[in-house]
Amino acid sequence: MTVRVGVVTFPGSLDDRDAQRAVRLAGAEPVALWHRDKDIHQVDAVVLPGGFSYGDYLRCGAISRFSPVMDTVIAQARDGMPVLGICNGFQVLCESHLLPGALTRNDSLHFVCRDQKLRIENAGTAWTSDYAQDQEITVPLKNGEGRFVADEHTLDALEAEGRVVARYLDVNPNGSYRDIAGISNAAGNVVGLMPHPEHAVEPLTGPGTEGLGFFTSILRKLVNA
Amino acid sequence: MSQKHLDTVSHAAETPDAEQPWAELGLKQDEYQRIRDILGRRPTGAELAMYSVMWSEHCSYKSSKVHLKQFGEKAPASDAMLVGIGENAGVVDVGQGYAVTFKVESHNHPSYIEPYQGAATGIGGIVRDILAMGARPVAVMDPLRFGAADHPDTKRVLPGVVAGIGGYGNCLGLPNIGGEIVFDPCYQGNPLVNALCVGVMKHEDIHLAKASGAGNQVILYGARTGGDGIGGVSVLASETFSDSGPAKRPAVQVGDPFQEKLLIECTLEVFAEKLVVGIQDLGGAGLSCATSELASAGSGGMRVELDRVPLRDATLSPEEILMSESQERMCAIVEPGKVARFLEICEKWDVIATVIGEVTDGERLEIFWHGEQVVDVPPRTVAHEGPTYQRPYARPDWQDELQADAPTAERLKRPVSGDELKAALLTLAAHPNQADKSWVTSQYDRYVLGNTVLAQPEDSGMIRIDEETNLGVAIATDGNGRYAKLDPYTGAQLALAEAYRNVAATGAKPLAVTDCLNFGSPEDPAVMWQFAEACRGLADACQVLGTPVTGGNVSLYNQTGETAIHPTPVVGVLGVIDDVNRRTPMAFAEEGQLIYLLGDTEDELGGSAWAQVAHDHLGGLPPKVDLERERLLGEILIAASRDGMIDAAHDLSDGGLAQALVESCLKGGRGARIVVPQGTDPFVLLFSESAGRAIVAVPRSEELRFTDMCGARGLPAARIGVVDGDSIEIQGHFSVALDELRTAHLETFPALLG
Amino acid sequence: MARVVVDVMLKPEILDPQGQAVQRALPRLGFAGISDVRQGKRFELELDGPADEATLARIREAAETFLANTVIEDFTVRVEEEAK
Amino acid sequence: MARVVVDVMLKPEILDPQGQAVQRALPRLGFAGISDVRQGKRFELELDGPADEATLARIREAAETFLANTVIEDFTVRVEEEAK
Ligand SMILES: Nc1ncnc2c1ncn2[C@@H]1O[C@H](COP(=O)(O)OP(=O)(O)O)[C@@H](O)[C@H]1O
Ligand SMILES: [Mg+2]
Repeated sequence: MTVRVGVVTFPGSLDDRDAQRAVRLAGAEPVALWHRDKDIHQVDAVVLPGGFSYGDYLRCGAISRFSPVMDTVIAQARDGMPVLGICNGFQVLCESHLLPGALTRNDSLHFVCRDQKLRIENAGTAWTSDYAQDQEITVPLKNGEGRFVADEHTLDALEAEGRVVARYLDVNPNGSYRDIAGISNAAGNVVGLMPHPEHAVEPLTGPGTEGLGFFTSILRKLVNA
Repeated sequence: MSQKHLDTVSHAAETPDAEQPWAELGLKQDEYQRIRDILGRRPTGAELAMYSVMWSEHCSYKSSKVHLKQFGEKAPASDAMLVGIGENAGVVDVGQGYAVTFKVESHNHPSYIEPYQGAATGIGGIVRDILAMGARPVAVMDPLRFGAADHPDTKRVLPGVVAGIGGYGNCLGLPNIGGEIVFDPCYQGNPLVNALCVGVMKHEDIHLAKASGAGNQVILYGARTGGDGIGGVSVLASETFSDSGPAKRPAVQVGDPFQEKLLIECTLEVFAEKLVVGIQDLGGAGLSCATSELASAGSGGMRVELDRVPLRDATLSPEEILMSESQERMCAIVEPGKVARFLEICEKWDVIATVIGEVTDGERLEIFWHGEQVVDVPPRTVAHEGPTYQRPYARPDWQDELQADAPTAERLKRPVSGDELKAALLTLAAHPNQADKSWVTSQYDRYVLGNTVLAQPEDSGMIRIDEETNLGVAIATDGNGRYAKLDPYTGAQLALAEAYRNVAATGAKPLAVTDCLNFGSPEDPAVMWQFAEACRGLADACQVLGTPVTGGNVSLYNQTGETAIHPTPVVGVLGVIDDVNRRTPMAFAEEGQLIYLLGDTEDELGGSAWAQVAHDHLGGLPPKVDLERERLLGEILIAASRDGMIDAAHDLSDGGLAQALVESCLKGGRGARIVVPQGTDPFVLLFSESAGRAIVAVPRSEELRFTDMCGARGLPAARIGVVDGDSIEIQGHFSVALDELRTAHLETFPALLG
Repeated sequence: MARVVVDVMLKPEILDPQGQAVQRALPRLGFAGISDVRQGKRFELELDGPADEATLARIREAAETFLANTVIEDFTVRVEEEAK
Repeated sequence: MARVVVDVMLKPEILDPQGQAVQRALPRLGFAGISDVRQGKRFELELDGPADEATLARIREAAETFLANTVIEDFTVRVEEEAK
């Protein structure tokens, strides 16, 4: 069976082609999805890619969240379809309330692009099962508004329920509360991640290939399902 | 203003003596007279607006044209050149059916007034130029010059410029793969913000800016037109700042990178469906430029209904609409049968598109405002036949004195002891010009698009353009205003030589050149001489290296009062590499590899970084240029990369061998043990800036093959050491730990800028 | 043809790095005596019609669902004086 | 312990891409009747002392030189009602 993974293009999406490439390198079939279409063509999973959808105007992800495609994505995510939001995609997921918290301006007030070390703290989600628990990986990070914030109660709950999927190691690049780089919903099918695993899938163009695991994880999950 | 009496063509004919603000618009008396002669009457207000912006220095190249001609006349024959100077950007054949277009432009004056928006719109403008050729933009670079690093105004200008370049480029999704950051007090009131963009297309996708085919429709698409930047780029970049700032202060333009991203995607889709006959971006001089250039380059005339232009501000007059430099707009010529599809694609991308006119079989550019004619001109006289000046130039009287002031050992005290040499190396590595630039470059996305093979800090940026075959291109930009001040002819050649060497060092074969010529006021004969010399030097050198100039940009009037910046030709070289897997990085990564110094080192410290850092000295002659040697060095570096003989290479330039070792060692996290060859002065070895040199790391298994090749080709290659340990050790003189070096090198920018 | 202003500020418990950066810079620029700075957003909405209660209710809803992210932000809606 | 508010808005002739993006989105979300949206910044300054004329003059200067970029932005300074 070929696994079909949809990658949504919003106006201003930038890493959509890169996410498609990562899906392809992982062995799945990337399917381009368009923000104006409610139809997501029976894909098995969806990636919301990085970029500056709607220029990041108002707030990152705030305008995209209301696009027709998101109506379908939100509904199916609630029914268990795996969804990965990377960077801008993570912001869309928070604005959609599929994930708690919000992503705000980096504490440095600068955009930051760097190779970032992470620890995978939950290898049980749909998107991380190919990693070992607590595996350390390096993938690029690039954002201007990547500081994850939530109230104390939410943060405690995320930690208690094992929903912190990845944490920054060595350097907290944006001031995220509790060094949080990525989280999941309670069911583990929806994951939001600030760093960019799709830019660490080829040794030639990234810091390594340690990001590929996100895309192979979903493949394995869907094939085994 | 629109309520005012409309100055129509017939009204102009009836009122020959009406007063007109030609001087305020920057025209000279004789230029105004010439417009009257061309038209056989006084121009209308709208015509005057068009001529004044199009005949400005920025748009007409009236002072520089006579010198730029050489780039065409002396151009080396090159099979690679598909489109040359005169179009929005040159196009180069890189094989496998691919073509690459690239160009560097300046946005100096706007970036001084409003650093963020000035720099941001600089990126926006050059990206549209590349797009207008039919190419998908794939990367940007940003050669920058600022005043003294510790000057308070630098703390205003630099962070704003960097945030603007990042803000716009990141939001467009274009990786930033290189650039330059140089500080010198001469740029205090005139920072240089040059921006380069490179784009990729298939040969058959090349588009040109011309309007032909009577009946074809003129479509304006992109942002609405507003009152911002009226005459901004053109007028602003065509005058000198007085001490109190610019005399005219036109509204600043604000960029909308999101709109530009939509414009890119929409334009590429329109190209893919072959819906476009001709296309032009709107940059300096806005609609005046786009309509007159399209009509001038095409076969017929053009008729435009100006009142159809979508406005952001309903009160704009026809003159203002013609002069507005609102960003993120393009103008396309489309056959009538394809208009509907064109508009559909624009709608898909939420891009406003409006038919504003059509190509006629006449010979005039005619513009109407609510049915009344406000412009009736021969388009060539606006776009391509503006005034040209043979400005007087003369070698300045201080040039001899400057060149006589050579940095000899008698004149400038040189470090001798091991401790002195070590201190000199550390000071140099920590000086803002040589220090680590990641405070700046970490604000730029270098990963987006997933094809970045090399990015800063490397000798050149490298982009993969075909995922199947691994075909790639490399680009480097270089320029050294200090060298050019000492000798503009040689300085321009050194800029080319350095960029050429940087491209070759990464394993790519240099093919073509773009240049941005940043100078002071052309009305000063000394500056004009610098300009003439630099053009002559660059054109001559391109001939020898076989790399034609494909396009570029001139920025004049970079001066405050009587004081001009150092003449600063910035040269970009584009190279091709068949397999990006074969690229050569600059990091020393493998313990035990042998370090070879290629080329000859002489006592050449005129204009050097050492003279600047240690003695704040600028005098003497710049290093000599030997272009045949550059070419040979390049061939060796490319062959060694292709055949796997070297694992690292780094060109030697400012700061000489010392700085090159610092960079290669820190990048790879490995030390080096260096033996100063018998009879060599360690100071000269470390700090001379002789051109035509590089260091390479050779695996021991390849040593014989590599030295045989150098020997057979006659390139001096000296084994000077080995990659080893965690310090740089100059045996018998000093040793400096990488940690100490790293601290010195990395902490400068954070300390200056927070 | 009224103008309605929506002010959006980060909730007090959310760190405001922009406001802090301003606050830190002010004394360096010679402006003392400012104990706290918060930076937020101001939206000016020009209405086609009057700012009646029904319209304001709809604008409050737009602010709640769209102009502000109430996970981290508070907002206020007010009609701006014409005189201004 | 007064609070002073500085509102900073882009000058009318300057393009406001953020405001435009909001304006375009509002009808899609079902909020009609809004003819123009401009987005600016709001700074809330908490003073150590009272908002007397001398203090306000200094704040106006800070706004002029620092909080606003007067090349492209206008600003207003006002003391916020305690009641609010
Ligand atoms: N220094 C230069 N070297 C080579 N070509 C140049 C130089 N300056 C300008 N040109 C060429 O002159 C032409 C007109 O330049 P310009 O008006 O800046 O183009 P555009 O309006 O597309 O930016 C272009 O083809 C440009 O490449
Ligand atoms: Mg152009």
